[in-house]
Amino acid sequence: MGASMVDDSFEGPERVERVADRMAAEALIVDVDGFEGPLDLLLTLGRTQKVDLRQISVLQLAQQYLAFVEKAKQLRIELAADYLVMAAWLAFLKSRLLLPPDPAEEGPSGEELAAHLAFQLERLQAMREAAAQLMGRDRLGRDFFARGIPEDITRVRKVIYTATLLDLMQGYARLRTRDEFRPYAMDRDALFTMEQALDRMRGLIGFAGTWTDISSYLPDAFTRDPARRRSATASTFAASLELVKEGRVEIRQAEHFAPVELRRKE
Amino acid sequence: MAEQERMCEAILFATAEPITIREMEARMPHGCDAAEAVQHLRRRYEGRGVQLVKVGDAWAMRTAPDLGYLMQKETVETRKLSRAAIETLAIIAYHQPVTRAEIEEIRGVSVSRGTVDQLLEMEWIRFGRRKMTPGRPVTFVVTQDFLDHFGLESARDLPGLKELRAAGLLENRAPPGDLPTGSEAEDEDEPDPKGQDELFKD
Amino acid sequence: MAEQERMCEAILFATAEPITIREMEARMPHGCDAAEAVQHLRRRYEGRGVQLVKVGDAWAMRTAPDLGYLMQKETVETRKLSRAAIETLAIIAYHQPVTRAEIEEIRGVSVSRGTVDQLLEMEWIRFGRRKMTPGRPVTFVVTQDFLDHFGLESARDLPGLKELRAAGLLENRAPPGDLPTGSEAEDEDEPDPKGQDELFKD
Repeated sequence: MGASMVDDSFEGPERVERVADRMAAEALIVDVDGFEGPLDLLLTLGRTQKVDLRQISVLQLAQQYLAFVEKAKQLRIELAADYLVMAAWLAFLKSRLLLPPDPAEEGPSGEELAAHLAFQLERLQAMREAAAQLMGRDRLGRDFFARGIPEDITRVRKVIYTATLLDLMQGYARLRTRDEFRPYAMDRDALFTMEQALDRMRGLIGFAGTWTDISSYLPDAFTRDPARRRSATASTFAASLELVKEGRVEIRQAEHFAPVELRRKE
Repeated sequence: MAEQERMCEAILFATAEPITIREMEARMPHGCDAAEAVQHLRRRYEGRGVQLVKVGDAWAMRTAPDLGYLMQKETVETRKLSRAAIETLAIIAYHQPVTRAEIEEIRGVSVSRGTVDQLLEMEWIRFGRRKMTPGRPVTFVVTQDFLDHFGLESARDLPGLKELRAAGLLENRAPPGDLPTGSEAEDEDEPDPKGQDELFKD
Repeated sequence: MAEQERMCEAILFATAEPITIREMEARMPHGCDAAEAVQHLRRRYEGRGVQLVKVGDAWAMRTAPDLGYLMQKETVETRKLSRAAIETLAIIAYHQPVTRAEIEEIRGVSVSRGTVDQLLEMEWIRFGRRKMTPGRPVTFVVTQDFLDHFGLESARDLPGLKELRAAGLLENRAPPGDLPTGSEAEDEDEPDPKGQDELFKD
């Protein structure tokens, strides 16, 4: 349908703003809020052409729309942004349609753009008619009815339990190896946590007026067994650093592997 | 078969919602042919006050439309749909599966969340599968409830569908260049509708 | 009268409550005889899946009483067997025939009645013959249903510890001599009839 529909708009470059258009635009202005966007407005404007949408003059339509926007401006009516976007685009389309095509120019031709706009309008119109037909059908609860007393369906729930061979074998393997195998877990009894160390240090630090080896802060129970001693040393050292950060103690070490010493900060 | 017809009749009468052959057979004794029984039943109810109608994949008993006037008392006042909602519904029905951006492209305005929510709440539309386009937008399709409400056997039976398709009005034609669609301002999260048209070939 | 029958049929179908002749006539065009139409309708539905019944002064459509069973819907839910049940089942399969005391010894915990009942009810285990030990305790063995479900020819096809280890199901070596006897002293005089012990030799 493309090019043919804009043919009749190529009568000449002079503005075909007729009085009737202006009057129609003014009537529309009153109802700005009643339009569902620029396409709806265009469709309404198009109806004033009193032709089939397929023969609509897009150029004339663009002029009608621009006149509408102009009028709204004069009447100081605020139009939503998308109406203005459409106006700008239609002004561009109008210039494309009126000027002879520039072969060097990129992009779609004015005719292509106009054809698409006409397609959009026709499609929207078709959807509106389809919607009206749909709503006019016989409808459930208005023209035809469902059973008034639906009978309850009792639900009988049945549970089927299932297991796979793998579940079975894993279950058995778990049992047979239970005694020698247990999942990896931290042995907490050989662990002296940093929280524990910090608690202990906070209690003792008040007495550390002189430089003292931090190993003397280890709890007695953690000094003999090597594993426990390692854990307690690490946590006590970490706790000491925390106290240094808090500004409560000073810490020093004379050289590599020398004892780490601390004292209360005055 | 007479007995199976009785069974289907009882099941169909008892349920207000459309029910599929498979659901009927699940309730009937093993080995029953509900599909055949339903065909017998449909013929039996032809021209009666109650009819057996097909709704999508399912079947339902409904009163004959010409007797609607007798039932005014039963009419449940449904919420009046706005013009935007009606148009959106029609676009979804005729263009399904369709994305929000496509609906906006057709209507030339952004679709408010409330409109879609209302249609979803009425269970006339539901989410379809996502489009395989950038952003993987969700699509909307109409439901069995929609078909039931409008007395349609399937979405293919929508009035005027063939004519609209023949006229090319169900195509999602990409705009040449950038045509204002009205949707671009508010819906940044939606992918650009341009270039989606190849997905809509049926 | 055929038309009046249609009307009554539609009204009776759609009405939410039983409806009297007078109420029907109030909705029908002037001069209709609902009483007669209902009698026609009642005969028409005789022996069918739906019946026209009198409820006090009013009339209603109801599904035939003999088809009430169709109004039940069975929902089947599949659940995974509990760990206790799986372990008990595994012990029975690997050690059959096995007594409750033996199962408890292997699992290290007492076996609840519910677990055994569940397995019996599923027909995956059954009672075997009694042990010839003091108290003559009952034994449990697996059933053909069990073998069918797990795709086994016989309980001997269950993989042994070696295979379980090869399949990565066992991380550690089984302690030497810890064969799945599961047996207490009471058990010694009874040779394992299935000879499953050798399956677990390492």
